[in-house]
Amino acid sequence: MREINFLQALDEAMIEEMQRDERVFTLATRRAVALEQKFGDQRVRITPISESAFTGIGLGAAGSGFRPVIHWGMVTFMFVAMDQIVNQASKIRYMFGGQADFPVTYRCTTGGGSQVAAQHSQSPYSMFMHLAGLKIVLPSTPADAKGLLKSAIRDNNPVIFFECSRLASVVGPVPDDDVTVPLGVAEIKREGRDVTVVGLAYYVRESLAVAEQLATEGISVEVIDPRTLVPLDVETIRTSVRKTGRLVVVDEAPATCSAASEIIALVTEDPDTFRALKAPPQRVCAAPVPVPFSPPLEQAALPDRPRIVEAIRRALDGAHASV
Amino acid sequence: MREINFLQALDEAMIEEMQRDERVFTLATRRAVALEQKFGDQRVRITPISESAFTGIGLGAAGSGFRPVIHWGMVTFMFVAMDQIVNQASKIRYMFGGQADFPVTYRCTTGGGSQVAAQHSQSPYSMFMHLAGLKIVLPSTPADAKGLLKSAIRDNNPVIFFECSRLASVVGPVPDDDVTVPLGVAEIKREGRDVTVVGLAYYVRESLAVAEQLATEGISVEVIDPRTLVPLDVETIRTSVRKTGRLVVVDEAPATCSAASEIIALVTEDPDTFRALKAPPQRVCAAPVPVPFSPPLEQAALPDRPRIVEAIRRALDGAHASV
Amino acid sequence: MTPSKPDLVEMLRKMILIREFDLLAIELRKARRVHGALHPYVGEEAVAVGVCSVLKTTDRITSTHRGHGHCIAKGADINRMMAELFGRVDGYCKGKGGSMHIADFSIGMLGANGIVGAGLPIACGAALAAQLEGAGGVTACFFGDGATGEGEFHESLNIASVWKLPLLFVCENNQWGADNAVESVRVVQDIAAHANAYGIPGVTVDGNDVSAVREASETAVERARRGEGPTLLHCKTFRWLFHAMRDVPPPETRDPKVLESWKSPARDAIARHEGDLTGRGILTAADTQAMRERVKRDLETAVDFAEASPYPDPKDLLVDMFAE
Amino acid sequence: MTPSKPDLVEMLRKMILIREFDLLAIELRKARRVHGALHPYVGEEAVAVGVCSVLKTTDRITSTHRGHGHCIAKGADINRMMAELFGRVDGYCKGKGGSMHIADFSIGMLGANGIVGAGLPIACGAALAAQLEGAGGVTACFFGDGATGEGEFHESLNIASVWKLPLLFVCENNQWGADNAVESVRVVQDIAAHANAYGIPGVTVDGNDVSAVREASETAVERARRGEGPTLLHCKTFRWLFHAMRDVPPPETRDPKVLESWKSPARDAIARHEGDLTGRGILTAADTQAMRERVKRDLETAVDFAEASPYPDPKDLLVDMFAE
Ligand SMILES: Cc1ncc(C[n+]2csc(CCOP(=O)(O)OP(=O)(O)O)c2C)c(N)n1
Ligand SMILES: Cc1ncc(C[n+]2csc(CCOP(=O)(O)OP(=O)(O)O)c2C)c(N)n1
Ligand SMILES: [Mg+2]
Ligand SMILES: [Mg+2]
Repeated sequence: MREINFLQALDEAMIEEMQRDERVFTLATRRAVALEQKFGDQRVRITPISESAFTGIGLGAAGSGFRPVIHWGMVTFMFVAMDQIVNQASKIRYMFGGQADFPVTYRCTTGGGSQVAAQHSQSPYSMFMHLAGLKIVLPSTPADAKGLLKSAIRDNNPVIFFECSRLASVVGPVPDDDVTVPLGVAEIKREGRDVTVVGLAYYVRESLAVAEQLATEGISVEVIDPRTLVPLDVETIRTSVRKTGRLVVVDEAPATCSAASEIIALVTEDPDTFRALKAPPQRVCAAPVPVPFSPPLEQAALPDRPRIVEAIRRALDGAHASV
Repeated sequence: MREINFLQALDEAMIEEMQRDERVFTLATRRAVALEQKFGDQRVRITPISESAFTGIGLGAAGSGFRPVIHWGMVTFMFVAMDQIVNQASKIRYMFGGQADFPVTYRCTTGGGSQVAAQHSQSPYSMFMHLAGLKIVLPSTPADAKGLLKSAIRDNNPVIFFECSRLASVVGPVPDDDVTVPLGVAEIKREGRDVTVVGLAYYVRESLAVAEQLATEGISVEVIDPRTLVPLDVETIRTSVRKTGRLVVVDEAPATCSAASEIIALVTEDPDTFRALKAPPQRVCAAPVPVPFSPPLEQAALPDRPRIVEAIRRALDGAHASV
Repeated sequence: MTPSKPDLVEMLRKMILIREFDLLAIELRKARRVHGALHPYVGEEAVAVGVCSVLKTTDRITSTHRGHGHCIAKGADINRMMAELFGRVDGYCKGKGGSMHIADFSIGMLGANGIVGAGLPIACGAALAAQLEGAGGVTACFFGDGATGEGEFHESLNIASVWKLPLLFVCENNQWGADNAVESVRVVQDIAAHANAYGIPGVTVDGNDVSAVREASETAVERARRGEGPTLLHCKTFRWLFHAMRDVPPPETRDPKVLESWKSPARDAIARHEGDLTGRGILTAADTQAMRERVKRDLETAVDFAEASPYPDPKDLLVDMFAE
Repeated sequence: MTPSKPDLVEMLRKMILIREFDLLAIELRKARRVHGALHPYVGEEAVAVGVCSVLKTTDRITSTHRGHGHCIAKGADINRMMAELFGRVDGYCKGKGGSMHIADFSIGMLGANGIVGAGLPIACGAALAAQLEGAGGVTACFFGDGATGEGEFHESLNIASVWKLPLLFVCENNQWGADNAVESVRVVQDIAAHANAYGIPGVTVDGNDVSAVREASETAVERARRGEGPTLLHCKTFRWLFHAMRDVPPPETRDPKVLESWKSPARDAIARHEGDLTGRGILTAADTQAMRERVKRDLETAVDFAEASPYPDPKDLLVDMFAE
């Protein structure tokens, strides 16, 4: 299969979906030159720097028969538009009794690792997961990025599509025909017996690298990528933990009230999975600080392979301890 | 001790702190007549309906030597000001290297139960807990409300002070001298042996009522009120769970990525507490929907005593099951 | 274009219906028969009716927390509105929304909104949809004087002007934002003055003169349908009653003289339009009497309809969350 | 009040220092010696310098993502600025902030800000503090033409006008917001036009004429100190270089003719002020030559200072989170 990078895969999805359905249009403060040349400046619009307005515009146009794709730029910038997501997008269908659908996709980049400091290095998915009413996508490969963006655009609900910055230039095989990846289906990226590692976005790759490394020691790591956080394919995760008895969740958001917290809660509150747990579940997350600018500090703030390895070893020791 | 209600306790705290320190002033869209008569319209200001502006104003004034108390009204309304909290308040001290302090208190009401539907019935504390850099208060009694608001105003950091609407008229004993309640210290509101119930705000009272009821069956319930969510007094909770072996968390926010998820993660990831767990931890939270308007639906959406009882019984059965 | 007699009569009927609907809702709320918070539109009827009288069913509007008048003016069914206030399954939102969230997408009423200012961006989106459809549709968004303090007011005016969206910004200046007089939250009282900085028309009209509102709206709508962009319409009116009530109406704290003058027949929008129609011989006193009785009967029917409708079944709690 | 000769000379030095600082920062970034994103202020120096030349150290400012010029104009120490770009412990933020978050509260520089528009409310808060202090302090907030699309622009203007805050709203109209020409995001190009709707003065000045900026700022600052409220100052200037760079500067896509004309000595703010001072005999060519060499030496010292400073110790990661 041909290989392209994460951004190219997303661009292909945009082009194909705009070709497929003329009700799809896109708004952003940043020019998408290729797309604009293909579809014109009516369907590929530059907006003033007015996130509240163009986030609400997505909702109003979606409620009026269109399928807008709104690009916020960095997730950072969407917080000036938060009301339109918290009080409108996540509630509008339910509080109106389901009388209308709102097929709008909100895209944005997330994550640290490139020395752009506190405001521009955020991964706040869990703040949106907490709001019942939004679908939330977080791909880790070019193929998933393309297939999931297509599904997001075709979905009849507000979807937030998170794009991890450190994955932008990552290359991988992507089918060139029209392949969608369904929302709500996790993927076991590597099978294993001893410990279940749930990684998110960039940390799926890092977890796979760690799994490879630990295999040489005879430690068998199963790596799961949820791919979408809402709906969350909890059964795949629980099944894996019932098999391995051990869980490590790796993400670059701070741990408190994070997707990692939720995954641990979902695993431990299920009686069968709880009984299968041989060790305390582990979170490998960002330090509880705004991401600092200086390289050594930023590195210390974010998860890395050594810390994933440590957590896995803790989970394995925990096994003995908990006998 | 004299008894006053939750709102009166908060008003007393405001008056005493404004008397104590003339750098304290307050902004709101809603008139606080008594306060305004006492301190004048310079220190008790009505603002236009511009939450982004007056939330940022609190920060700018705090960084310039004052101690603003900003009242958002309902937490609902603050989401139009979310950028000033996410990208400014929670990060400003750390990203500037600690060169200035920002002693600002943001007050708002939370919670459902009064048929004001999706937008006006929210309890999104966990969205703020996830942001490293804010202190978060959630009192359940008039005495705690007064003592914690005083501590919040005297604290040199941004504090979000959540006031559960259903507690507004609740009456309780409040010391009339200057008593503060420290941030970060949970209170065991009732001692018990068999199960630990962590309740938040209104559900501390409901959990206590359930504990009373189950005592007649010989079930001994320990009820803990964290009182502040950041800092969270996790040791008091873990110690209790190590004693009872069972945990139930009760809150009216939806479960996903909630304070309840976090408490479960903090309890289960601690090796000693994990080993002491006799049953899967339980969450009693709101249904994953925007709070509906119609009374029977709203009632079905929010936690209630029967559901707390069920969860406790599940935890107790779990004990046998997990032998 | 001067409105036809039937149009003029229908405008009067709708204004009366709006007023009676809200007065009845207040009584029902006091009696605890309906639930939640109520924001009566009494005194401001000419704004919603004047604007909507020049809109087609396919045109769209966004509303506010004070939305009953906008619903009725746009043609909503009072039976289903009433059923919503009662929290019943036959309500517009199946009882999930209540007074602050009534919507009827089938007639282009995109919803009341509990967030001040939040309807403006949504209206821009509906107007963008109309622009992309290219069928000459327009959108009107209603918002209060207090909402002019919100950033979304400015952002929406700017984007709408840049994209020449077919949009009417209708500011209902009822002199108060909750407890705050408009003079206390802005310096310049002519809200239309904002329009200049966006290069769009800004028009101030007597919001208690339904014909003046209609005329100004017609000009703005025609402009929008021609693709020439949005207009800011500033309608000066007055809120007769309290801002909001829960179990009991709050006490009136405003100057009684001012209230009186606004309620006087000389200023009351309904009295003025009624006087106009009877004066011009379009209606007799008997006609308007009959009209009022008809409205009362329709409202009784609405209450019966609502009470005959069951409460939602708690087991449907999770229904309507996500579309297929 | 006409500025003293030393003031005029200092204004030239600061403009040169700002330009050389940013040109050097770009070279250091290309060489990967400094980190993160850079937003050069080259071409816009007269705005920051003209405004800050009438501010006291105790007056306060808020800045933007393009903040180096504001820091230097307000009197920040280039050693500590440079150390921050290098991510070292002696930087203004101990390396935690970087280019987009430099602040020096000791001189009233309340911080650069990565969020377009976010500085305006914070500036209103600083101005409110000054008003409550009653010592005649003022605040200036800098923001770009693109920031006028944000709601906080409007909310801040409104509140500042209602409360008569001692505040200067300084719009740096450099014609571009990232890749977007200002004409593409607003209809009315005279940004000062917004002032009318708030009942405050709106002034447009040549942002490349440091004396004109200083004069307009002085009028606005005196007005603010007298308690008469805010002014909207619209400064027309131009961004000579790219919007932002990471590892490599992005290609220039704008019309080269336009760039040339803005960079010509006739329009370049530095060349104009320098010509003015030499023309008036206040400085000789030799003086300005010496001044430039001095600036270069100071910048070399700053780089040495930065490189001599250690990186933060990872074990201090959690330090500075909460105040006692
Ligand atoms: C963002 C936001 N802030 C505050 C509120 C609380 N609130 C509800 S209505 C209202 C007053 C609105 O005044 P105006 O816009 O003039 O509308 P009116 O009530 O006069 O019709 C306020 C402050 C809200 N609903 N939303
Ligand atoms: C709220 C927000 N939206 C978008 C961005 C991304 N962004 C950074 S700078 C910029 C352009 C700002 O233009 P202008 O205000 O004119 O300032 P200039 O860069 O020209 O100095 C944009 C869109 C941001 N930082 N914050
Ligand atoms: Mg009003
Ligand atoms: Mg610009």
